[in-house]
Amino acid sequence: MNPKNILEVRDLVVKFKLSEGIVHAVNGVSYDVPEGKSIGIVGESGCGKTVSSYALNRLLPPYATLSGQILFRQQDGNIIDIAKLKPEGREIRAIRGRDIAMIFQEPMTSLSPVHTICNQISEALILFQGMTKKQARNRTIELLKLVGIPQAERRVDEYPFQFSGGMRQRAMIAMALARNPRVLIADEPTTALDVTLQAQVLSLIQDLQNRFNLSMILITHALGVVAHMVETVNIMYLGRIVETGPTMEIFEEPLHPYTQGLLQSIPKLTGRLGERVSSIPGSVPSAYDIPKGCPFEARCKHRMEICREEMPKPVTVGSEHTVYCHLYTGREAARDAANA
Amino acid sequence: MARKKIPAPAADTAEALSTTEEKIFYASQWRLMWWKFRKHKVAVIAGFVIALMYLGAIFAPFIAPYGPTHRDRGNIYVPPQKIRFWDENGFSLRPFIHPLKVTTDWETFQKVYTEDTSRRIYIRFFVRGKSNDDQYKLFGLFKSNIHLFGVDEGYIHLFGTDDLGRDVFSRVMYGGQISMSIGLAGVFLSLILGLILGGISGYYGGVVDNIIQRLIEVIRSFPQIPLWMALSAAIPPDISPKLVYFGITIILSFIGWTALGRQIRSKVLALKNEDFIVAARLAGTSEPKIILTHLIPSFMSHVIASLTLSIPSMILAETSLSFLGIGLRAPVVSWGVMLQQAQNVHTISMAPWLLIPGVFVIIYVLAFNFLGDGLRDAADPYGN
Amino acid sequence: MLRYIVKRIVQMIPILFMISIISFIIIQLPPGSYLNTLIAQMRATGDEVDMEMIEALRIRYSLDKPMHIQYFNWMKGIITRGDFGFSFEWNRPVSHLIWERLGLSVAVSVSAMLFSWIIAFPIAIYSAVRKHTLGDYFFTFVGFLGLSTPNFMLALILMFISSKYFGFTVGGLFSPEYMMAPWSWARFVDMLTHIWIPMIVVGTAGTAGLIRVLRNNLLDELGKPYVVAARSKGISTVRLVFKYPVRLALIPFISTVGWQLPNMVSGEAVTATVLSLPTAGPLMLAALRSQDMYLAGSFLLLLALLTMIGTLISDLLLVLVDPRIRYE
Amino acid sequence: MRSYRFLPVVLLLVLVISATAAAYQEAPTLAAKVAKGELPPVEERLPENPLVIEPIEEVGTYGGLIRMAHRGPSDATGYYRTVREPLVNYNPSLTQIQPNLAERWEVSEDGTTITYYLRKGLKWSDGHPFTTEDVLFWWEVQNTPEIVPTIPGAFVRDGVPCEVIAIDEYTVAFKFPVPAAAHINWIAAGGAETFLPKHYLSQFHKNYVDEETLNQMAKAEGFNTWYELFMEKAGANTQWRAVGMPVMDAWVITTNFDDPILISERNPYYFKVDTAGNQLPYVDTLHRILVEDIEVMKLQLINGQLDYITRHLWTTYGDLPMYMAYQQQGDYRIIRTNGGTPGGINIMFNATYKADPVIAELINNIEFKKALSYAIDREEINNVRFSGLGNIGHGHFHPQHPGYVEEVDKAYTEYNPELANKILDDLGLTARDSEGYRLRPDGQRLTLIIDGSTHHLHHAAAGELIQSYWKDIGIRLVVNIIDRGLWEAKREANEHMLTFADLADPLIPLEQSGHQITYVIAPLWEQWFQSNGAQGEEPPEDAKRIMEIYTVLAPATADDDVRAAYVREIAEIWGRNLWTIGTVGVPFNLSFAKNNLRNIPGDYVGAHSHPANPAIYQPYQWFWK
Repeated sequence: MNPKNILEVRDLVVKFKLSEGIVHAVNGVSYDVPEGKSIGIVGESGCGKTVSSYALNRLLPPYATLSGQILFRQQDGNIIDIAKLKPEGREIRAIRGRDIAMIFQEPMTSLSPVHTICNQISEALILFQGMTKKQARNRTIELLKLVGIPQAERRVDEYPFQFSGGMRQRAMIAMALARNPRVLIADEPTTALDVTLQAQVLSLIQDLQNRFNLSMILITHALGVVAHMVETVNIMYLGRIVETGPTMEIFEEPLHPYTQGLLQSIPKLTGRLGERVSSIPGSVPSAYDIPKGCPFEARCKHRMEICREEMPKPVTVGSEHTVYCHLYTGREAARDAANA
Repeated sequence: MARKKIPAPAADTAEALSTTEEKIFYASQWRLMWWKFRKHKVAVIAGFVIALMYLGAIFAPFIAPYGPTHRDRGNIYVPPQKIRFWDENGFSLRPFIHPLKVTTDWETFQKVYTEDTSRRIYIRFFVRGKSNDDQYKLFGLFKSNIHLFGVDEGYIHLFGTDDLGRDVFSRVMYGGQISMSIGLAGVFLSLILGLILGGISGYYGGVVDNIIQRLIEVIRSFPQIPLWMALSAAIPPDISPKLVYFGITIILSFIGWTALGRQIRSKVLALKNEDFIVAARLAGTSEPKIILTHLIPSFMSHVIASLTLSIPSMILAETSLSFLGIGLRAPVVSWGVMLQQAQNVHTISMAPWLLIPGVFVIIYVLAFNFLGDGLRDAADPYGN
Repeated sequence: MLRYIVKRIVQMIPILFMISIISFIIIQLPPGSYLNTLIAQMRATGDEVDMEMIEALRIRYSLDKPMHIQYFNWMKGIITRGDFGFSFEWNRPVSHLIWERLGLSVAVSVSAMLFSWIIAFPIAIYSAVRKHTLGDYFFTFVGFLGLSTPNFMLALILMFISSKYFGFTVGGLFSPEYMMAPWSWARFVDMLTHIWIPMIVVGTAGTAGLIRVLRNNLLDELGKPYVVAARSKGISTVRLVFKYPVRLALIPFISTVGWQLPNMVSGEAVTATVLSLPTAGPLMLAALRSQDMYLAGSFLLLLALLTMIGTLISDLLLVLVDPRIRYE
Repeated sequence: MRSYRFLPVVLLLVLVISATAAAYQEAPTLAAKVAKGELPPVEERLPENPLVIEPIEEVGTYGGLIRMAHRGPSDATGYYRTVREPLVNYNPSLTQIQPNLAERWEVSEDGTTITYYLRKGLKWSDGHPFTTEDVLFWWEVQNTPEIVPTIPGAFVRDGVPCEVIAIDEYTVAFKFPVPAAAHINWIAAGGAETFLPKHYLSQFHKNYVDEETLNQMAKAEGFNTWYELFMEKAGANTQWRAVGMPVMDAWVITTNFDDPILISERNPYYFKVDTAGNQLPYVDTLHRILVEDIEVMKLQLINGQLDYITRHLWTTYGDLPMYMAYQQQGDYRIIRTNGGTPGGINIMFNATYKADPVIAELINNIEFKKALSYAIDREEINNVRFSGLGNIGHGHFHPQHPGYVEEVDKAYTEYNPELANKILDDLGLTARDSEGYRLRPDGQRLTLIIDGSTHHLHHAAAGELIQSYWKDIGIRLVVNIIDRGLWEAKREANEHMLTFADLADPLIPLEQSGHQITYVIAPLWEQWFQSNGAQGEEPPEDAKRIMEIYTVLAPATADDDVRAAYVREIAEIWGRNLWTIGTVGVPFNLSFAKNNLRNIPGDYVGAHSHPANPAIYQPYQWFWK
């Protein structure tokens, strides 16, 4: 394991066994999370990005099977393979919340509607940090202040439904941070929020990440969101990573046709009036039967014979930038072709 | 998270769906239901059991060796007879029974039936009935006296005989016809009442809604049994058993619709402001048409599931009514009536096989509950 | 909160009136009157039926007056004097007859309810958490079995078995030596040894429904994001299930508890008749049958009232359990 | 029972040794009270001339408890029929009228006046003397319309009530306007008169206390009027037994009829002794346990929880195999006692049916009814419903009755469907429909409707059998089983076509009022009789004659031979008209007693169909052995 990484995912495969068939949600995904840095996972709904992140905390339902490695460097330096732990065992529960915390995409439903904010945030503190009720409550108020909730002393005893959407997401963040985790997984933290709130919440997360030196995995379907927040981006499509690289490089030189499509679908302020925002034709095919060739083949503008038959091998362009596409197979000067 | 396992179309980036995909998408409401349902093995088995029972009821006169009123004169309280393939004389492919020897023990006033193991009476298939009592009209059309099985000599009583010497097996078969259709008929009527009143209540709201809701409240806060008693007293006493039967179903549905009515009301309330309904309304579609073509189909699967679950309570209610002496009455043959006649210490202690109709009630109710459970799970294909 | 309760109670009054009218009509709906029952009874026991006496009784019981006047007098008595009328068959003021029996009815119903809860809760939680396992199917099956067996049949069979194989005394809620005794600890304990048959019979009928409602609510809740969120905090499954989903799953359940009461009482009536329990059910059935109208009417009225109180209580509980309602 | 069994014997021995001088002995519980001075000695409690009871098996021992079952206040008759103490009484075999409260009696030459001579020194259960004052008070209550709406029919002749005259403290005469010698038979068999303690009840009666004061007393106890209070205190609706009211019975009730157990304790002033001079009763206490459901009673019986039971189970003949099978477990013996259902399953035709003229004509046609009778397989009914115990016949009267006529009873009762078919063909009912049912002259299917009640379980079963018998002769029978009250209402309204009879029907003993007979077979005749011809429909001569015998001729005579002749005449008239078709009846009741409960007469089957059972078997001399 690379000493600068806190988390390394190798060949992660997640399948769901359903009576209708086996759903191949994640098909051999590998990525690194460097200590104190943030990475992004970007893809459309259903591409497996959320599943792969749930796998890190073993939060998948019982009918999911998991293989590959999830190597995690613990506080004491020991490396543990999360993929090998019992799904509801003591070890993984100890990691959850303390080491790896999560922020969920729907603040409306991710908080219990019948318990107060105080109750929900302080629960883990009382249970695992050995705090008294009073201490936990003070800490909760502190956390709420930290995430920018006004009048925290009063609002701490309110119920989630008394909070606005943005405030709820802030409360979720406070809950995730309660035990000073080392890794923070933010699963589409802003999808459910108004556009105006999105920026606030994102900058809060970034601010906190910097302040506490968190390692972060930001999961989103919007490439624009990650632009300023993460150092590395992994583009996922149909359970696979199709392109990975430093954020700036990806934005400047997207290689994979899918990445290109994603980038073009971001509305630009600089664009001409009347210019249509382009979209990728077609939709994500069924995850029941995985094509043996390139997963994007069906929707790709540049599809070739070989795309259907063979899975493309990784092509590394530059030190960190890798793409999985037959367009670049064996070609050094791939970028010219892609930009054509 | 449940949503992840079946990828839905990515509406945010892909707007254009090909026509075939579209078909799959729309067909899938029922197809997904079927898939989900199939997964529920117990429900599938239950479905089979129910189908089998209804098949049995439809062909009851054929399956039953004797008519429901046919008496094996004098042979009262014969215990169930065992069908054998084997006795001391060896194996026989054709099943047989041993004839019964009857003696009356005048010490105890009890008839004692002993098997004469030295003789065999073979079971024959597709035999002619013993008497005119066994004649029937299949589907009310085809007159026949052919029965699935029977014996040439004497009688065969798979479930024994009752206090008058009637074959319990045959009566259970015939009784099923009435008992199992009362559930269906009652539920159907409840459905109509529930749809109309619940629909109106939810769709129009306001005063109408208030009145209907109060009505439901009054009906529901009233203990059921007196309601049954009063309503069944309202059935004129001299009418034919068929009409009494009809009356009973009306009574059961009169009380049974309230739960459904509430459910439909809340569904309609939730749906009536959905885009597609508003759109239809803006397009000038008439209100009854909106209700019929848009509203009802959109929650039909839920309604069917909850209906399935209410059929059992209908049949249980029928047995309770019969027990109280206010439901169907002898000489009508239904499971409830048969159980009512078996409701005494004498039966339990001396002739427990007369409780067999109760076993059928249990199986029927059990099967419907499992089926309903499966259907309800299936009605919500995106559910867990 | 207080205003809410007051408002609810005020709303109950017109419904109660409606129910009282319906009760009265219902009792009078069958042709004939109590006197026919009396005649039939006297004839069956070989007593003489003197038609003049019957006529005189008709006048004494005001059965010769039109129905609305009978109703009016009855209501007047209840409202002004708390007098529920007179039972023809028992020849006593109704209020002398009903209270102890209603109390025992409530005791049987409540214990049946508790019984079904005690059975249903663990099963429902187990079934929801261990969905589609053998255990789930087994317990669901057992639950449904209770639902599927007609109450009267189960009651008779249990009674027979308990007497034949265990030698328990049959009939009633007390052993003979405690039947007439004043309430005491020993009598209470004696009642407990008798109440179990009706408790099981009435309770099992409701258990399956309870299991199903609870299990489904629980399944709905278990799939919700807040459960995953809670798991992500490292909380153990047992604690998690009890703290979050069970609490939420209870909400729709509590809202139906009020409705369960009349069904329990109905179920109890049939069972109690079979078991010959000194509860309200058999008395009410007999009164309805013999058209002993003030007795029957009072029972119907009181049971309806009980139901409404049950609904009120369940609504209040709901407010306690679900803060969303409290703050509306 | 074990705990009670030996103690009394020991105590008795002690008593016998200590008081050998005394002529009479008493129960140890009472002796203890005497010793404490709470009770006067037994000699003072007994009348001058106590009634000496011949033991049925042997002189018994004191103590114990008899557990019976009942169904609450509506079943008060059952208690009355266990403890009643009339002026005179039948012996257990119903062959002889014996003294009871009255030492002797006289019937005047013309049969209009019956004079009873009461035992001197009789005392109420509180020790107050019982005299003709109390008889007069009872009569006064009978004549208080607020309490007793009409004077019981047995004391009325030709619409005129009898006079009750106290000749002296111990002599009372009943003076009727017409000869009424048979009144004494009525009293002995089970008549419903219970004398009332004037010294206790007069404080609640308006003739003795100001009505205002009484009404206030009533209000204080939750009643509206003084007479409601009186009725409560006198137990007017529970056969004149109420807590606190002194009685002449062997036991005194200490709890109410609607309590879980009706408990009665021994009456220390009871006026009977056994041949050894022991004051009766032997048994200390009676329990009547409130049981709502007959099936529970059966279960309690076979479970050994009841010591004696007859009422409610007495005609459950079909359950006999069960009773036999559980005799060991329940430790009881089965006794046949008087009564039963000689009428059994009996079909009554409404002679004044009006709704359908065609049917009305048919069911008044003797030949038609004969055909219906021939079509019934009575042997099968006997086997399946009565465990083969029954008697085949029309069951007009008890087979042991001196007036029983076998030819009439058995006429047209053999099973002969061919003959039945032939009769119907001869009547012209030859046309049949596709299902083989005969058609009426107007072309409709010939359908008869028979009513029965849910209360009488045998109605439905018998209905099904008869339905199938009549189907064989092409007649459709609809069996309409309805609630008992409704059933009665239909009969009252003359709406029934055919109906099943109650248990004791169709014909009741001469001792009872004849009005009930026509009431069921022809409500319009009954109206005619009741209104003296003003309403209803004039009955045929035969019906008038029956009514005359019941209401005028039979009550006038106590001569057994004459009465037997009347019975014969009634049976013949009845048989001639076939107003009812009988099938099978059982001429005795089933009674059950614990094996060690002794002195119960065994298997007494007499002629009288409805004596007070078990009072006639003298429960006061039953004892635990």
